[in-house]
Amino acid sequence: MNFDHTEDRRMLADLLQRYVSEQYSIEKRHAIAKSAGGFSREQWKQFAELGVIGALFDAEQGGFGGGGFDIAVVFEALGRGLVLEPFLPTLLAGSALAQGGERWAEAVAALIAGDCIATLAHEEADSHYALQRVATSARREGADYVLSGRKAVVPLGAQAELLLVSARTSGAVDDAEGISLFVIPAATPGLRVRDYPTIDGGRAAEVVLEEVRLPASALLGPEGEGFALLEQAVGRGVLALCAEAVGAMDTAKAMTIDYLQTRRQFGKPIGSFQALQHRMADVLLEIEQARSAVINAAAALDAERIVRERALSAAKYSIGRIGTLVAEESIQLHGGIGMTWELPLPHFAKRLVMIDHQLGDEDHHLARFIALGAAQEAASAVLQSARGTGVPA
Amino acid sequence: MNFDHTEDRRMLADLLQRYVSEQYSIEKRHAIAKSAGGFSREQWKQFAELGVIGALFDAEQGGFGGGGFDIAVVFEALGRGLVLEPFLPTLLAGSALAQGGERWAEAVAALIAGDCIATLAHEEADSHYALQRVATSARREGADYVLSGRKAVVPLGAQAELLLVSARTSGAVDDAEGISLFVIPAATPGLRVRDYPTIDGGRAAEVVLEEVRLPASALLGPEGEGFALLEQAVGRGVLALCAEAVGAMDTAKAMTIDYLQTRRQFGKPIGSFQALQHRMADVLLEIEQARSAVINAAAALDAERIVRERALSAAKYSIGRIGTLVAEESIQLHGGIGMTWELPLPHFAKRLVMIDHQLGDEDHHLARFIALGAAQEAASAVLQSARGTGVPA
Amino acid sequence: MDLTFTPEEQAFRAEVQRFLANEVPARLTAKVRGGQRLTKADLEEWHALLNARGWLANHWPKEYGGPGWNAVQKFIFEHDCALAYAPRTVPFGLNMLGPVLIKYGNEAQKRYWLPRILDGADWWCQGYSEPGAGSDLASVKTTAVRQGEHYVVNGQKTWTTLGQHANMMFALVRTDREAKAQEGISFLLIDMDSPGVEVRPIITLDGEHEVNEVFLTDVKVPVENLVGGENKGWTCAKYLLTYERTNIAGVGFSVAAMERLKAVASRVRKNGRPLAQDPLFAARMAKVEIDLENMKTTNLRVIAAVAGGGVPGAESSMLKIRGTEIRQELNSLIRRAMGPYALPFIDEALDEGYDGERVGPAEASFAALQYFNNRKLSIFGGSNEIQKNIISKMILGL
Amino acid sequence: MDLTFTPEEQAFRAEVQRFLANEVPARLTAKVRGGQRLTKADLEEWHALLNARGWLANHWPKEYGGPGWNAVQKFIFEHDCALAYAPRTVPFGLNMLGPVLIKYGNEAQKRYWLPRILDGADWWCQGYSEPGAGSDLASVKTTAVRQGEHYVVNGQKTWTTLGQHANMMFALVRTDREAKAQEGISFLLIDMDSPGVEVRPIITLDGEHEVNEVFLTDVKVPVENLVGGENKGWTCAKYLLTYERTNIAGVGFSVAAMERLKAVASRVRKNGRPLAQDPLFAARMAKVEIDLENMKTTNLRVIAAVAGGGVPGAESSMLKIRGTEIRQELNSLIRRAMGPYALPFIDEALDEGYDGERVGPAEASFAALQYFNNRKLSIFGGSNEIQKNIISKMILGL
Repeated sequence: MNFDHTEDRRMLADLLQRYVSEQYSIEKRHAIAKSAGGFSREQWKQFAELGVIGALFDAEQGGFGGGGFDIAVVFEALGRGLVLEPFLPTLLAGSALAQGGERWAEAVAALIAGDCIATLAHEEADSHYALQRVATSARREGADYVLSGRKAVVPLGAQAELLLVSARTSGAVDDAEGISLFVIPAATPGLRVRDYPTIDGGRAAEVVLEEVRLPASALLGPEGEGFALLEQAVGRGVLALCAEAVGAMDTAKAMTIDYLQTRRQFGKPIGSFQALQHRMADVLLEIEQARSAVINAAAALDAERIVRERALSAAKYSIGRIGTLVAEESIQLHGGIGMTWELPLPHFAKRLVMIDHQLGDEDHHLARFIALGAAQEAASAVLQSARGTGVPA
Repeated sequence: MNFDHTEDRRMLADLLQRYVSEQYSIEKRHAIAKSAGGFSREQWKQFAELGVIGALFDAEQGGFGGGGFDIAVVFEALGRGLVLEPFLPTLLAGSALAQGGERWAEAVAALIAGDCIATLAHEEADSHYALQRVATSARREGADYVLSGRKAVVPLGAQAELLLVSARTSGAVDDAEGISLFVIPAATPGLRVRDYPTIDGGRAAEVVLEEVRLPASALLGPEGEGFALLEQAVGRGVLALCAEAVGAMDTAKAMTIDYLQTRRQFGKPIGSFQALQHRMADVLLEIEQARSAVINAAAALDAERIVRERALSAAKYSIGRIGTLVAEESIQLHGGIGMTWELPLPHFAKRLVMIDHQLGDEDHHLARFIALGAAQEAASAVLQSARGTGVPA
Repeated sequence: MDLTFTPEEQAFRAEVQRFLANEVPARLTAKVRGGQRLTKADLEEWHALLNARGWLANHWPKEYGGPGWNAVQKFIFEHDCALAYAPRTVPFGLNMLGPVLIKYGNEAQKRYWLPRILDGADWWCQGYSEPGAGSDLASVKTTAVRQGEHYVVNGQKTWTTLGQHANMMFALVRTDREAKAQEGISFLLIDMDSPGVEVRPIITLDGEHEVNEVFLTDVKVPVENLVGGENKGWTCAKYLLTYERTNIAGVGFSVAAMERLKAVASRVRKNGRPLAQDPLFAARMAKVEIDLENMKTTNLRVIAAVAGGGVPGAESSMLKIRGTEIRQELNSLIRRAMGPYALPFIDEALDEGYDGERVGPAEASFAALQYFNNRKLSIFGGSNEIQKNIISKMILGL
Repeated sequence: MDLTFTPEEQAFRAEVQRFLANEVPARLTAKVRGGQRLTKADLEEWHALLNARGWLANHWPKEYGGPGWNAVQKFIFEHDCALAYAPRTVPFGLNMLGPVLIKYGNEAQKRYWLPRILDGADWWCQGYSEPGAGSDLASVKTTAVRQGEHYVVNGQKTWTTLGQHANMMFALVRTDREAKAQEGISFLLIDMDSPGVEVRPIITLDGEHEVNEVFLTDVKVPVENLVGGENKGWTCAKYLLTYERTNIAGVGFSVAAMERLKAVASRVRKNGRPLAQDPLFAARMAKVEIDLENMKTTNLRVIAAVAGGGVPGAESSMLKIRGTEIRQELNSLIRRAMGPYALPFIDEALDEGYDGERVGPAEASFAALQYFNNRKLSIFGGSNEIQKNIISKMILGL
């Protein structure tokens, strides 16, 4: 057992943390959020040069990382500064593309170099986080595919040059089988995008596909077998969001402790009031549990499917619950001032709460953890009975 | 709207509260609990003479009360002193008997006079609170019924002279239809009873029915239609338990406040520590919510079925949650001393937690509240669409 | 004990509901329902409507223009207004200054200011909080020095809700710097158009401008604008704070939000079924519904006790705490029900007449916003922590 | 970062598991599994078994008879013992007095007492708490006055766990009445067979006799039984309290309880299906399972930090709080799973050899009992409130 990061990873984490804290002030973040695209291409290019994008991909894919703990340390550092640049969509789309074989190597290289923005357009209005629910259809017409449907709240859907879109080539709307993934350049006819800001300072879009005609080469992976690829990519995204949340929690925690120490009321620092102390102690304790949840998820990223997905759902559930707690308690412990735009704190709080609305919330992942557990038990019961060993009562 | 009790009811409540506080000390209670039968016949007779049993039945049934608020004030007063005498079994069995018509009037009169103990033997090992789950069977043989099965954790099952037993005359094990109620004297051949103490100081029994042969006259109400009677009787029992819990909470609260005021640590009363103050404030607030839940349930006792049962389930859920909270917090706020037998407090705590294990726990009643709500909405949707008025979106 | 309304109470309720159904412009209820911003004109329109009916100052005695309602009537009115998505009234003149003037104002003050609250001639704002004071109201630093027939006021007020619309402010000022804490404070009425008054917006975390800072520099206030006597302002302040508010639990708002939540959860789908049928979400909904059902009765019990001559003390703190917790939980659940659609934030959609493309369910435009905005409920108006201090003080006596 | 065990750690674990599978009498594990009472003889048997293997004092350095395990090994051992339903060890001699003697005892004391802890010659109990002191340990009132070669001890100790079995007690006594609080305290070893020692049982809320009061009246204690010097006892006391305990989170017990809970919930049925499939119960189970999975790693992180030279401070308070909360929640859920069968309380069923009729599921005989008994977890050993004070002190620096 070993809880230390490798030397390389620690250096990357330190570098990125220092960079974010020195170069990515909250004022800069506000300015970037208000800019036309909602993120800075220039900034993105700098992150690429620092090697931060490459850290999300392994050597075979043209990066120099790509492990669970690489994703974790990068996103934790980004979370500390509420970085707006498209790390999440790049990870989501890039992870899938990188699994697609040689044909997509160039596209992945462009992502890593910061020259191209890609995103994943998967969720739909009625899916409410259910990964296998895809109503968007892709029908074969000769050598082409024709896609129709609507994708909801696609991160940077209007800014991305490449959209990775899930569509159904067969099966019922809720089947895991029959989902295919397509790579669509933003300029493709029939693609309509409605861009809007998000409440946590980001950008997303509704993406409408009106008879979008694509060559067969747009298909990523085998037809109808996109779900596994999707699940793996989304799993990496889940880990990333969880780690980002822990970074944001750490910042919110530091700000709140600082406030409790310096703010005086009734003649004393408010941090001397025992009721507030005990609540802060709870917050600290929960953040450590959240940190452990991320470690568990990162460690399980290469494990067999059920173990991996259970750890991911456990983490996202933990982060959803604890992130909301940290957001609400740190605003409350700040009092009125915690409600003001001017303070950095509430922007961390908003991001923490909104992370629960990305890639599945607390309830979704708790239910999923239960379902995966039942599947696991059923499987091990079969195994045990085959081996002739019973579970002791 | 009026939140005052009638003069009669207030007098009864005052009388009983005074009686319990003066005549039913914790020492006396321990002695009664340790006695052979687990309650005092003499004491029971005194309660009868005070009119407390009669207050649970209406004039037509030979009592002089019987309303929701009568049950509530009586049981709240009993809860303040953890009274062990068989009010709950009497209410459960008596309510059903009293609905059975003239034929059972004499039995009900004997209950009210304190001359006879009756109980309800309904739950079974696998029912886990589900009211309609009855595996015990009653088959017709000529003019007789022959009952076979097992009943679980029957309050005072070994002490009662009359057992009201639910058994299935038709239908599947989970059907509400096909349940019949039988009145069985304790001495009936084939009835085997295993008596034991309960952790909160009471007594209960496993009741085994081995080919118990009964005349048709033992049937209470029409064959196969016992569920409605059962539900109504259990509903009254639920209200009673909820009110008892509020009484016990009030006592636990008073003891804990007293302890916080008098116990000193680090040179100050521990009630001056803000973290404990805030937790006590939460407890107080929850107890007021519990009290309101009981009022809501008492007020709904004569309402139409769904409204009534929803209010009852809402109350039992509230009491389950809050009773456990009050029990755990009052022990914790007392510290080590709260763990000792010698103190009255933990006995209130034990009773509060165990009330959640009688007639359906927190989870059971929350699920039931949801299911009843869905049924209510479905019904009102039908009604609304029949009237041509839609619910606004 | 009887939880149902008497025939008189039912008749009253029917009258209120008729008024709400027939006389409130659909334009206004649509804005409230849609979570859109209410303008100053909207709020003035609503005040005028209520005033025409004699229902505006429903807490005031009849002789000053109140309708003479009892506690139950006030509860019914506020409850049904919320359910009908009527706008809120602006409380600063009606519920705060009004009662203080009625109790502590002199005849001239009552005669001049009270009618102007009713007819909307004045828009009042509150000058209580100061930067760095928070819940410690008695630490007033703004000074008022008497110079002839005027006080000269210097200092800074903050969290001044809707101060951008106000032409008048009631303020706590320090008139005796030697006196300790609560002594030496006076209650002054300040004309916001006086030279030296500057209002600066505070933008809240949701990007909205609802509260303000007010800077007071050598502001001259006529001595006749002093209420309750020099250095006696703390009496007015306390009265204002503890002034019985039937609506402190916000039960009406919660009942409306609960209805909204149920409607949303039946409409939004997860795994092909309404979200209301998802076991975890259903449990969350049922828990808050039960808590609210209990709170309705707790609230009514407190009202009944007050009507019967009791004084709400710690009880009103309980109502404040649990009432705001319930409202916040309901906001949370509506936000949760949006799924990914909690994210979009389309500012223009919050203004009247927006005809752009809607994104997500109808509530998506405001669900997250209201959730964040209503974090204030447990902070403002005496934070829930302060309320717990009050409860323990009154019960533990420590 | 790597959460898996190294090959060496795996080999060690296999060795531990072999020992547990082959050498622990089934009689003992059956009692632990069945929630039955362990007698003094049972506990002595278990100690002797471990001692024979050299694993009894697993926190002690090798030179004093410890096995020389690192933190991970100790964790593995305690974890797998719990999972195997092995009995607990009695901590007073092993985990409390032992480390104090090793650090502060003189050579003669170490040579005499340490082997007697290992071979079971002495059964130690703790003389820390006093009536009315609770978590305020420094307010020791028991006095020890030097008279020639003895101290004469007078006073009262309480919460003395398993004191009824003990022949020796280590106690905090006040040797200087003039000195303030923590000064003037000494650490004494008292022979329980001395005249003037009286042990009276405290019966706990579950009717069990586990703790005691100990009355000390003119008890003569030889001066060589003083550890760490006169008036230096607080140093020993603090060391004992903060002594690194890998097992403060009780993760092993929780893992065993979680397995137990899953087994129960698959066996007990509600509405004809296993309770584990009831959505509300499943959610409760999953929540605590996830919390426990996180706690496992939090615990290991703290252990790793200590092994790497760090000092557990506020972290061990976090482990105590959340660890006990998780254990209590698991106890709650096993109790809940019993349904009405949580009520029966058949005292005889808790003794070895009971062959009466069982009532309800196998766990019914102890589920409620353990739930109530384990309310102590958040009270004893420094209440969770005291732990929160420590966390806030160390983090907020206030």
